[in-house]
Amino acid sequence: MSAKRKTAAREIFALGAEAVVEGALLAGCSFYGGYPITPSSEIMEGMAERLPRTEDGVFIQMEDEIASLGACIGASLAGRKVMTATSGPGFSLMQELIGYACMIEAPLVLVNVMRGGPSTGLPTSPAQGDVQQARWGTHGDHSIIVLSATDVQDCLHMTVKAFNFAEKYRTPVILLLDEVTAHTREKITVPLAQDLEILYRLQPSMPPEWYKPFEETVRGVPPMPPLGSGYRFHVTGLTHDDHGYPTQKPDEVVAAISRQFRKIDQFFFDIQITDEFLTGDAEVGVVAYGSVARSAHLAVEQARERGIKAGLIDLKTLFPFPRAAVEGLLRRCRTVIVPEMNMGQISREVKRVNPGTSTVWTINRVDGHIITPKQILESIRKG
Amino acid sequence: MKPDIQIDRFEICLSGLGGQGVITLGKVMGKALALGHGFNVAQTQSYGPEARGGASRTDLVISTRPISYPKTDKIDLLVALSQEACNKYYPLMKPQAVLLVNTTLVKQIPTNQYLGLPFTEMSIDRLGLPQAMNTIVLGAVTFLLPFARRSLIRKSLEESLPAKIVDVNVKALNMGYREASKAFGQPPAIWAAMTVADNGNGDTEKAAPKKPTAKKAPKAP
Amino acid sequence: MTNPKKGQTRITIYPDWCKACGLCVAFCPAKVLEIDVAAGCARAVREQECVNCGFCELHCPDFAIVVTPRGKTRNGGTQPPQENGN
Amino acid sequence: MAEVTQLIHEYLRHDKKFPHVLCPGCGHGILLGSLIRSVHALGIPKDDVALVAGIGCSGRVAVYVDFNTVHAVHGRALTVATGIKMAKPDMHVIVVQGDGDALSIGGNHFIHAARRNIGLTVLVLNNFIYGMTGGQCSSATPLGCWSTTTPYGQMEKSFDFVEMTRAAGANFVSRGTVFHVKTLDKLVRQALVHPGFSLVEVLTPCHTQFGRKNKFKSPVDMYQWLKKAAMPLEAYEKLDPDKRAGRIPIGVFVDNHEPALETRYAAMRAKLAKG
Repeated sequence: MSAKRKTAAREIFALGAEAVVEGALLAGCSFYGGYPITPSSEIMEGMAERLPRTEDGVFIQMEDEIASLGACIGASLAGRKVMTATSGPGFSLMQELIGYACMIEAPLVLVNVMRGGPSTGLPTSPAQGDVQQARWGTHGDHSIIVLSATDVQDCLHMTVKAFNFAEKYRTPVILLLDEVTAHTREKITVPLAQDLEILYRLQPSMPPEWYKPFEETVRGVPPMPPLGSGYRFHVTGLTHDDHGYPTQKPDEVVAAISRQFRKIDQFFFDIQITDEFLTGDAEVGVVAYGSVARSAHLAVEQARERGIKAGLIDLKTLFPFPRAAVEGLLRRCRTVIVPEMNMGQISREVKRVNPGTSTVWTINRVDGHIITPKQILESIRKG
Repeated sequence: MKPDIQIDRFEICLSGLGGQGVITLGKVMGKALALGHGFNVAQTQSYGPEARGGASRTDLVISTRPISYPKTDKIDLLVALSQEACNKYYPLMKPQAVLLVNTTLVKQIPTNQYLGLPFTEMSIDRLGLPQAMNTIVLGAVTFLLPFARRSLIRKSLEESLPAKIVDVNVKALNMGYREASKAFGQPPAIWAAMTVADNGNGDTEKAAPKKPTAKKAPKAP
Repeated sequence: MTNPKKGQTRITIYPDWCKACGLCVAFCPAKVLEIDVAAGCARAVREQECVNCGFCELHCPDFAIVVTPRGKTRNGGTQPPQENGN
Repeated sequence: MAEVTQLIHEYLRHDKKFPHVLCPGCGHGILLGSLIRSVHALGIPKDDVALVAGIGCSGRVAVYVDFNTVHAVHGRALTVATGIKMAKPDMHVIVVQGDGDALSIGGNHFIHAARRNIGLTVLVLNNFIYGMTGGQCSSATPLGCWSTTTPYGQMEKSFDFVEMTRAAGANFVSRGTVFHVKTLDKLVRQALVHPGFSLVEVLTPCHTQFGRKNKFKSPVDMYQWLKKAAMPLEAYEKLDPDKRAGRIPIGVFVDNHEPALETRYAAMRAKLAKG
């Protein structure tokens, strides 16, 4: 059976959460530290089942979400590809360690299956209220990659992408799903690892005595050897010099922080992923992400049937915000509609990049139900 | 396998009480239609307070095209296993959609255009196993859906259940299918356009209906 | 009373590292060390009294005291190191 | 006693600025020396040691020594160490925490790491106070003591690290002081090789923040107090309970040999691999 599996991609009927598990394993994830929370627990349960059966796989249930992310950071330093999954309240608890991971440049993937909030909110209902928190949740200024997924197949592919970005840019990557995406079952194709692009963190190529863990490099991303490999170094959440030692010297502080921004900022073209649908001649545009993008997709189809030139940008990367693509849409359309299951979070970004050529409308829903195609269609017809 | 007919967004809503096995029913059906029949299927469910004692619901969207919106937008087939579910989801149906009710529990049916079987009664009286009610429903729905094949549904059922309860559930599936064919005669005419073209290798039990049948529900047996 | 252990050692104190906490001075059983207030560090004023008990080395929180057998430098050579005002 | 300090120097980072940041008379440096001697005595290569520290004065210890060193965030050192140990079970993962880090902000992680019995060597540097942040009370500040946040005296009872760790299920629980260095060396060596969660509570004076507010005239006074107060566990147990007040037992309190978490995990994986 297992030999058979290796020869071909297989089709499964799976939850979005299960697709995340498949994606993580394909990407080479070998460590999961987590704490159960609705509606993300299926990811944890899947990893609990699968990881101990893989070569070297470690699964551990920690005492809370803080500990979960802490364990992931430790394992990441030890050279593992790591993942944890959580939802709103747990995500809030993790914020300090997200900042720590940014500061020590530890690659990791954090999946947040968004539910209604704030606080305990609507535990079993979808929402998209953690978008700005994913970008700005931790204290201090930092850069971070936040991705999103639309359907179940996308959950698999975006998880692989998240791992690739984490490793390539030595950074935490947050994958934001919503309850609908995580709990939808669909037929998906699980590809073979050999058919995917799988990236690994850069390893040092100099003798250990010359290695500096936070050295400036061409890409801005320093190589990262696993602990115990002969490259002994120090990591700290304090602002540090290129040796990793704490520093307060203004020039060293500025160099460290600006490199951490630059390593992501200069690769916008690689990181910013969008999926455009009928935007070429669109007069009314829609910008959506997650499960709402699926509603928007149907609404755009229905609008086209009625002769309205509607188009959709489905954001797969939320941050760094895909400015170029959205600005293009804003320049072409008289109205751009931003439906989201919050009181307006990505719409802030859309408005921020609006060159003044378009009117930005929002559709906001926070009652624990997905925005329907009908709601979006109504808005498109008015636009 | 590749499906041999085209469907564009066929929407099923399976609803009932928490504990009736509605979500398992949706999973088994979704898996069969997706992996066995080769359709694109999106199955979603409602969780939360309404799953405890209140209405429980799972949606299936079936299509040969990629599915955008994963929830039901306009329901083609509503299966209501409880009165509350029937009341709650009836308004979401398309004008010409089909309503299948569990006549044991749904006594006030909002329309006389419906199909009904006493599923709860059947599972208790004839199988002695109330838990198999959802599989009887699966049999009936398999009969009703022109694009569903009994053999593939059975396979999915067998794969999804623990070995020791497979036999009784296959029996329940067959009973549901048989009773539905006895009671309803033909799959609803409204779906005739989607009816499967027999490819000659098995599954010949369901031929394309030659003419539309009355949609008036027969009396429950 | 002459202790045969006495006077067998050489004591090096690194003034840059010593913070003059006074631990070595207070607990030295032979009263070998004293704080040089002007220099802000400990000094071995009675090196010949040292019985090589090892207290100062084990307890120096700043790793600033090195006790080596007399006749050897801390690098194993024969030249005595630069002494601290002794 | 030749070559005690030279040995330590060999393990220090030569590109770090010395003297270290700790106050004159701070016991943290003594513990670091003890740790280095123990690692050396056991012949553990530097590459095989991961030293994880929390926040506070204890957190600053890690940067000076040439191991794989991680300075984590406040209270979470044990979680990071847990990740490292599970990912690399063959590494010696040592955690250095202060009393506030370990049992105030990090209390939950501490009891769960002990409960899991994961193979970490945990050195809790208990100085009864938050030193680095200016002398606020911690969960280890003794009843009646003064700090900047207990200006009228501490009203709360302090944690007993030993009893807490014993109750949580750790394999090895011990207490030492930085005055009794030879005992401390022995305890650290034992903790390093003991399977499962191993604790050494290290009593270490903080004159700057604790001593001055609590009638200790100098760092030396605090060491004098430790010298008098601490006594071997065996002797303490023989002591008339009436005479125990003010005395602190040191030594090994718990010495169990339950399999460590990483050992149990490896066994589970081996079983799964067989099918």
